[in-house]
Amino acid sequence: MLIAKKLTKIFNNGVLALNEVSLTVDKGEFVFLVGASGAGKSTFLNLVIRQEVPTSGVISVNQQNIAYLKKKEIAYLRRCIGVIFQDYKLLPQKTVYENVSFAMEVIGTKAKVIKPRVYTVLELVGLLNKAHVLPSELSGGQQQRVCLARAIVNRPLLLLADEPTGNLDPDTSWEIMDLLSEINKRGTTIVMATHNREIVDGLQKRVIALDRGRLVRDTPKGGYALET
Amino acid sequence: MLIAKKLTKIFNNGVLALNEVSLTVDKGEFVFLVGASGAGKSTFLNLVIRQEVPTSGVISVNQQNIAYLKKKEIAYLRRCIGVIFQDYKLLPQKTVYENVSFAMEVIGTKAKVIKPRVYTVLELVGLLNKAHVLPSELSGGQQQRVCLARAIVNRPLLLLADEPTGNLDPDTSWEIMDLLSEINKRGTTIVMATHNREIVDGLQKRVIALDRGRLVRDTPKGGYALET
Amino acid sequence: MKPRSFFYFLHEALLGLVRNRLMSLTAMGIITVGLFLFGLFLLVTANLQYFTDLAWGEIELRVFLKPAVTNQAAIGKQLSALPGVQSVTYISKAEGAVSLEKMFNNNHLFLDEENPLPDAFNLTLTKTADPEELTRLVTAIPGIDEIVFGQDFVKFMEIAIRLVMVAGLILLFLTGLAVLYIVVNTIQLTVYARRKEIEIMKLVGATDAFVRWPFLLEGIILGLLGAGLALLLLREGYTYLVFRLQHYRRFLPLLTGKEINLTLTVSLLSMGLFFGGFGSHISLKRYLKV
Amino acid sequence: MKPRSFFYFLHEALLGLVRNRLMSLTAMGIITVGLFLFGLFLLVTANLQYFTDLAWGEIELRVFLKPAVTNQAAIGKQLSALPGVQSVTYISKAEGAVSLEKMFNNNHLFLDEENPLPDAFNLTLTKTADPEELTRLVTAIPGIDEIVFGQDFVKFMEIAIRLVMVAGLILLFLTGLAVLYIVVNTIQLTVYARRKEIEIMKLVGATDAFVRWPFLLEGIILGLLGAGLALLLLREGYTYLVFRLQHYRRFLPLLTGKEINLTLTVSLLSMGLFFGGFGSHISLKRYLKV
Ligand SMILES: Nc1ncnc2c1ncn2[C@@H]1O[C@H](COP(=O)(O)OP(=O)(O)OP(=O)(O)O)[C@@H](O)[C@H]1O
Ligand SMILES: Nc1ncnc2c1ncn2[C@@H]1O[C@H](COP(=O)(O)OP(=O)(O)OP(=O)(O)O)[C@@H](O)[C@H]1O
Ligand SMILES: [Mg+2]
Ligand SMILES: [Mg+2]
Repeated sequence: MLIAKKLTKIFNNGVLALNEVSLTVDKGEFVFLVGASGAGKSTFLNLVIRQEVPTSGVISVNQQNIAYLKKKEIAYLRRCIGVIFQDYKLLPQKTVYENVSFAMEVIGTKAKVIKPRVYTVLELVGLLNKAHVLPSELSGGQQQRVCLARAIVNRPLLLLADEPTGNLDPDTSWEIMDLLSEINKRGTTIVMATHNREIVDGLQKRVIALDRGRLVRDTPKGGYALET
Repeated sequence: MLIAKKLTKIFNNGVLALNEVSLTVDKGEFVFLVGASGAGKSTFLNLVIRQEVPTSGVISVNQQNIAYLKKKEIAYLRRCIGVIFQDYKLLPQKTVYENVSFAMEVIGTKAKVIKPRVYTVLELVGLLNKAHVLPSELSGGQQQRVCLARAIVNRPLLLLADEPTGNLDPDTSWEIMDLLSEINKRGTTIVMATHNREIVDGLQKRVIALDRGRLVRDTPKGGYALET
Repeated sequence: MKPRSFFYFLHEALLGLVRNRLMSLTAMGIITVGLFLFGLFLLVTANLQYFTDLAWGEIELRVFLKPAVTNQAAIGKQLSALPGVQSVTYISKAEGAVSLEKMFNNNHLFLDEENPLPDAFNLTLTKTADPEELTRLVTAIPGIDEIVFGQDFVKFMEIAIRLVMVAGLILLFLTGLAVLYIVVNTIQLTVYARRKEIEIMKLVGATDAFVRWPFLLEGIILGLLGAGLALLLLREGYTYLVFRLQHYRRFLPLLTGKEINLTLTVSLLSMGLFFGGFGSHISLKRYLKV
Repeated sequence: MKPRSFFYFLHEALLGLVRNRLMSLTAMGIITVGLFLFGLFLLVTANLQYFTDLAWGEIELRVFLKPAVTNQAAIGKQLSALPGVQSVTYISKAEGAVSLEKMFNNNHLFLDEENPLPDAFNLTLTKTADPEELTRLVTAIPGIDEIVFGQDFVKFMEIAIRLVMVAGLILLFLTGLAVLYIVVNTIQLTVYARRKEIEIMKLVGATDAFVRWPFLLEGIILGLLGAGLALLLLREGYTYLVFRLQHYRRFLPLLTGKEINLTLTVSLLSMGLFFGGFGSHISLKRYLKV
């Protein structure tokens, strides 16, 4: 599903954000990506959706090397990946409903399919009563859940979640994790960057740890920190 | 230091975000504000800095009722409060250094005082090497720490922290908490909205819990959830 | 683009305009004012053209014949055939005397048998006439004694008219360019203010076309609305002006009627449409590179 | 504002311009073009004024005396004293005949003793002259037979000149208003795009003045830079034009020299300064209400 080989990213300002990271994520896996602040987690996810281009190394999604994509192909790549952005990236002038439906309009979904699906997803994340307000009228955690709703509404093959519980209380976080597990069980591959020790330790899934851009650990069933 | 009496906030769209909340925070206290996503924590903090005006009830900071302030007085109020915003609110066109020094320029600090102090604070939050990059070139956790640096650089009387560890890994989070405790010991009153159960449970400070806008718990030394 | 898509894009465009109404109104205002200015100068230029057309008809060359000449009719034909000559009028010596006497307040100047004036022709010119060349050709005709300007200011008028026409067109062209620049860049500013949105749309998997169309339509709508408003102001204003100045019609012939209205409408609306669309197009190019 | 503060604000303003250079350049371009247009019309209007001033000197009234009159000198004095009369030239019947003969190609028209022309005066007018009133006054002088326009186009000229002057000034005024609108609103768009920044600054405890000054200076700098650039283009372009057209100087007297340069410089720079500052001022008002 997702293969990185010696993936390196050096930003224009000289920062080495990823340093020869190699990893393989199979279809249907659920992977936690952990590491200190600034370790390179978001950068890795940004490379997967081609928001950034790698400095060197290979990254391929679904057997396709995404280093050489035409503009149109980039759009198609992004359509089969759902992303919960660390900073949400909601369209400020669109309501919650419109933000979610936009992702479906983009792929040309029929109008009559859109409405029920959007409401279903908003219900899943507990925001049915906020459907018609603007993001600026939401609390931090609510915005985060809108972003989640948008990410899953198209039932993507791959779901990238960047700190999806950062602004959620423990109870809501667990609800969201149950939702993600459910989605994972239905076949969606999930890569989730997180700092939430409770969740990582609780679920005992595969954990990949980054440290200053280097892959330092890849445990099939592990906790947030190395067992001590 | 901070007194709220029957504080109620109803937003223009009819949302009841705070419902007759009464509480008193004394000088030098360290208070955790907890509650589910959308409970009204950020709204409470926004009322304290008069980013929002209360619908009814009284809120006073430092013996001053802030319902009736002139524009200039609002600025002065904000100068003695440091805020870590949930969405950081960094100036996108200013470097990390400039974002922090801006808070000092605002209160008219002498030029030669500014430089060393800004660097000291950036060192405290571990971002000395990022001083001259723009916020857009930072990771989520780094941006959060810049916001923290800006909030404490003027040594405010009152520090409001809205989810200051939401994008930080546990180790960095604890470092930040140590920093906040240190600042608190030097006399700064701190009100911190958080979802971080580990931290709240670990520190055993005063905990105020909100639930759908209502104050439902105020424990002098407690954990994140009610002891069960 | 499927039919449903067009309405979707139009809907998005209208939503965009309404949700960013402050910016939209500001941009529309700028476009209105820019196109108003252009339309104003279009009206002025068109009227100057009209005015100089009329003035051109007043320019006359007077050609005097040698006293001995008898084949006046043949010479008249020759003159008519020259390039740049619009009409030829024969003025006999008697008629010449009458008009001269009129000029001097009807004092009886000459006894009939003593009339010293030569026979003459009055020539009016076409707009494309080249007076120097014409003088050469006319004097080459046998029987022509001398050619003079029928009125003192013919030379002056000729240059003034040419000048006004050329200068008017150049000014109009420059104004058009300036308005193009202003409209395009105003639209650019509105797109610039929303570049983050464009970035987000692309990150969610929107193709360039999907992002572009609503913005393009927004630009076009802004341009057309601005143009429409400018048009309205100009037409009402101009009609009012013509009405107010109707007493001076003799000295100040103003263009009225359908033709000028049509020119104005077509040029402003097409400028609004084209500039607005072009403005969004080129600024989108920059921000679509995400 | 303390001295250090001014430099701080200036520094912030310059930083703001540089960090938002795309937007700043776009805005500056719009301002340049707007002011260029204004300057262009200022030049055209100034030259029209100059041109009509010259043309005015060409207007002559010819006043014929009754045949019996002998006190020519006294009448001349009376005429000179009339309001709106610039100069008076006596033209005896002999001189009249000579000039008439010249007009008709030096054919000898009259025998001296038979000259039927009356004595006359040529009057040139000042700019403030009112021809109707003047006609009334002149004909009231005893000994005056009739007053005619010395040249056919005097009436035409008089109206044309008035018209050109008034229309030119109105157009210039409208252009000025339009440019004001465009500049102010362009600045508004730049402030609009940065309203979030203003909000953040205020949340960190900045007073209105503290937020306002850098933006105000930015607006002023943008306005001045735009004006400066427009000025440069206009002055170079105009100098070049005058140079290219120098052969037509006889027919096309163009203003040159310090005075017009000064007018242009002062008006453009002050407009850039004022409009730029005003633009930021009013848009800041809106966003400072946080
Ligand atoms: N656009 C950019 N330009 C330059 N440097 C960048 C950019 N984005 C990130 N960086 C740097 O790259 C490094 C890795 O950043 P990244 O966002 O991947 O960290 P992260 O693991 O997501 O951290 P966090 O947990 O704080 O979100 C950081 O040092 C950051 O400062
Ligand atoms: N500007 C606003 N306009 C309208 N409603 C708002 C606005 N801001 C917040 N709300 C609503 O008020 C309620 C409380 O929001 P608040 O931001 O205070 O929650 P919170 O406790 O900070 O939540 P979180 O932990 O998710 O940040 C929410 O239901 C939210 O949707
Ligand atoms: Mg990150
Ligand atoms: Mg909040």
